[in-house]
Amino acid sequence: MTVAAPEALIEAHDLHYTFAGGIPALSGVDFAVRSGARVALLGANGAGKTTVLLHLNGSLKPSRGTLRLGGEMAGYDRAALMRWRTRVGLVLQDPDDQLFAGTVYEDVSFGPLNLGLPEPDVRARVTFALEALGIADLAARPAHMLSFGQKRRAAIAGIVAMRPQVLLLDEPTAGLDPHGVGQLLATLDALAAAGTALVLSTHDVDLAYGWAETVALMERGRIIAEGPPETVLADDAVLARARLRRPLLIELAFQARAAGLISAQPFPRRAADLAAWLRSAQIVGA
Amino acid sequence: MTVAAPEALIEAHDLHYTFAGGIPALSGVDFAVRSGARVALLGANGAGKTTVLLHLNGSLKPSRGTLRLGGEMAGYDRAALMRWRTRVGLVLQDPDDQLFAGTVYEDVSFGPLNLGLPEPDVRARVTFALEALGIADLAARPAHMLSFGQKRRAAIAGIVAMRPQVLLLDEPTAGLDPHGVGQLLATLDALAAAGTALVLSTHDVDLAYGWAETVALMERGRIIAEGPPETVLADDAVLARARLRRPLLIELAFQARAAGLISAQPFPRRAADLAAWLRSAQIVGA
Amino acid sequence: MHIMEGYLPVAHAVGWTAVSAPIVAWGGMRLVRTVRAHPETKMLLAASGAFCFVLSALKIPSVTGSCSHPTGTGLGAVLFGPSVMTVLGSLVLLFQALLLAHGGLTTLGANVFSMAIVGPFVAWGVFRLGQAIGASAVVAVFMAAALADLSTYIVTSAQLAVAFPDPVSGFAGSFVKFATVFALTQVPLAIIEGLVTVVVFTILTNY
Amino acid sequence: MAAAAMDLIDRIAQTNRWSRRHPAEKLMLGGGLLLLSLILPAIPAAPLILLAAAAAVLVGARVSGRDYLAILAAPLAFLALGAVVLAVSVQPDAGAPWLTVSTDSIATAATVTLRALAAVASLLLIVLTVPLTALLRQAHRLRVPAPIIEIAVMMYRFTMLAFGMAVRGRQAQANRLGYRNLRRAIHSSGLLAATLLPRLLDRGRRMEIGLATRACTGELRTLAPAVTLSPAFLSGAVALHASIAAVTVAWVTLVPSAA
Repeated sequence: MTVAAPEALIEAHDLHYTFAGGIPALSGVDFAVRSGARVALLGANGAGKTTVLLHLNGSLKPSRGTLRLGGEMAGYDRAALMRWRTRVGLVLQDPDDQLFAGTVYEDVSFGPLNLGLPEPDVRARVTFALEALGIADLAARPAHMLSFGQKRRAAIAGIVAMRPQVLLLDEPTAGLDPHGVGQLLATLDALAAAGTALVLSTHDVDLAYGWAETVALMERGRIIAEGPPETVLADDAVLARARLRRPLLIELAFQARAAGLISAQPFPRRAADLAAWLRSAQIVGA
Repeated sequence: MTVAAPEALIEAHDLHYTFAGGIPALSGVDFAVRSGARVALLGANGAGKTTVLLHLNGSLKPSRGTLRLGGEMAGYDRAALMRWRTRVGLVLQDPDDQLFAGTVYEDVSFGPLNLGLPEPDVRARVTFALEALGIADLAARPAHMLSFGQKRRAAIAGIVAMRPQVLLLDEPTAGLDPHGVGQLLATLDALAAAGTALVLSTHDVDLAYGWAETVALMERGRIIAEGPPETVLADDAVLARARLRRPLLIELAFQARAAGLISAQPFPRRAADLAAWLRSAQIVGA
Repeated sequence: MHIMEGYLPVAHAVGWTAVSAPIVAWGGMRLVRTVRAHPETKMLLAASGAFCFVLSALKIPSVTGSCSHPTGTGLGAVLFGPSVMTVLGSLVLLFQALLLAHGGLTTLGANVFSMAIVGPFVAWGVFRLGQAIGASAVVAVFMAAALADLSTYIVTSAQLAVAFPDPVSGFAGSFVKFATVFALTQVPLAIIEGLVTVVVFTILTNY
Repeated sequence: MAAAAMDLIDRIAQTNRWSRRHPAEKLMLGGGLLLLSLILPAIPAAPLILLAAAAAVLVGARVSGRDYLAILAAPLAFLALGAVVLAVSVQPDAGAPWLTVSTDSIATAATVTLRALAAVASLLLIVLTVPLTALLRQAHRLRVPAPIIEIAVMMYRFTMLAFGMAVRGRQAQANRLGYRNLRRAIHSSGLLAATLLPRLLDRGRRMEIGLATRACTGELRTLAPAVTLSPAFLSGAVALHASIAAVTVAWVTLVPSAA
């Protein structure tokens, strides 16, 4: 009995890209986003995360390699890019690079208007996006009167209003305090529950470990490991190559083992589960 | 036998400050920086950390309250501010705000030149600062060709070249990957060893816990708790008020206790010490 | 320093608007044509306009302590050309009126004439002339920026003198009065704007 | 620096009690008063207009009196200086020019100053109650081409970013004593400005990507929240204009010296 694997929403194969000045940015990236995905693209600064995201929504064109959308070869003409961006939304790292209009409401309306929707639909989508991000009360504010966290949400709302199947977020937790990160992750969970595939880039190993279903580890324009976080982020060799460290919870598990407490697999994913995990740990020595 | 406590380098008393439009930024901040200090000013976004730092080097003038430098009342005339800024250096959060056109070398020479030093002294200071920050090889690079982490170091070098007694750093680890954070902290340790008092602002509780000797917890323009990190950051009530969470290592210690492992005080400050701590922990139950 | 809201009699306000409008419209049409052909220039123009606004609002070390400020049009004209500057300069003046309550809406025409038309064209003319006679770029830029600044204030004084001739000595006497108060105090500032512009220009062309 | 004044005005415009009203209402009210201040005789119209405009801002829009006076300070300084210039005449005879004062010149100075004061109050009514972007949205009614309006909207956004960069950059330079004397200050100002332009152009290029990811078609069309025009507010404004005009006409007819 063979069941065909569900077609990937985006499938990148052997992407190469070189910056102006000849500096290589990507050298052979293979990456797929499937429906329901929760992927963390993890890597140090300069590893190529942003460049991958810009390829996944057609903002950059690879110098070599191919991109498929729902199985079809991606096109770069105006109409193809338009369809592409309706399906794949990208939230840039700095919200100030994305917010341009006089008020949050106007800004969020920009994408839906570009889709050519009639006014009532545009308004409905703006209302939906503002509520999804919890910023309905900020609709009339100009961008420069928002706090950093609010700007971030407004920028995401601008993309969510386009109802993409895939939402790409470049370092969405950068600059947010723990409370802000918590709020953002809750919002992302809600979007994931509503069926949006999520890819976020980050250099925060603890975040990737706690949030992602799949981690893709990047280094020097390549994806050097991909898989469940508890496997990828426990592999010291690849972590060292990527100039990253173990997540603290994995560190704890290793240290616990070193201390003579043999860990019960799997490692806990959240700090709150530690107690249970420690309790179930088999005690050796002591 | 009474020994006078050493005069604080900076002593702020009852600082009040209001932004344009009547929004209160500080409402009664008491804060002192002593020689050899390693203080983390910890708080969520918008708590008032940056505003405090701007007061500590005279960039903002409090609407109420006083500042003393080495026991003397701070003045705000041109000459007094000059002396103040030679003693207290401030590194702003965004390195792009403080790197000006030209090469790294030229930029770092900006401060010493403004001090009116003779050329050989300027060159000696630039060389010293570039080496202290480990960026001597980038001297001839224009600022816009640096990576984010390199920019951060160049910006700090620009202040270090002024040889301040106190170095204030606004969110110096923001945007740095784990490797970059490690490098930066090593640099700060070297500066502290050479006698520079350090104050850094952050919303990263794990960083503050691992690095600081004293933590000052800010919330809504006030310092709501101050003391050794293992005390302040284990106090759930003040953490909740400040909208922050426990450091992961403290969380672990609490969870270990909840799991039936009674923790040996004090909590470990670094992940690497976890094994030893777990080993010394008294096992109850099991 | 611009002519304040309500300072000019109706006829003058209308008159200066009538003089400025066609020139700005000409610059605007050229700009719209460029933007239609290359939509991406919109963003660069907006960024440049913001740059000019900030330049004009930067408090440069003030000698007189007056409400004078640099115009920034000299640098703008040399970098972006005078026809673009008529539009960007007009937008800067509109923003100054609406974000700083500096200048005014009914006096916009008069202020546009002095700051967004005369200033940029003087700067551009002086710069081209300097290049033609073989002056160094530094000298040409300095003269362009300083004279653009100064000419703006001389024109402003003339506009006020036309509106309020001296009861005794007429336009000439009034011009002397206004020029003394507004333009003369601007001389050191014009020189400073020239010097700052030279620094900016040198750096921008080197890196 | 002007940044503080701009910040204050912008903040008030965005947050005053009338900020959610339809821009056309406030434009009608303020613009009408501005027009009246120019065409009606300064006595008695100017004081009435000044009073009406100040009341609208302070009582209607609930702007704080302290902020209002702080914003009014700069125009007042200009007015005072201008009044002196207008009141004094230059007497070009007897070799060196002499300064004299006449009743005529004092009357001109008084009229011009009063009228300008009324006009500035009317301008402030618009400036302090209508956010700049809401005003720009109305510009298409004046047949301003869409690309120019879009550039202006973007320019507003960039201006706010640029002021932040300039303020922080200047602070960073001051931290390193960049303004200790005039020579260093000229150098530092030049450096600051030279750094600003490439940063802004860079920002523009990144914004270009940001807009492209939202399927930008070249135009920057947006939709504002729907606000309704209040007929009551509009008719109130017109009634106010009419009564100021009526009082002025009555005054001019009844008080012989006014003519």
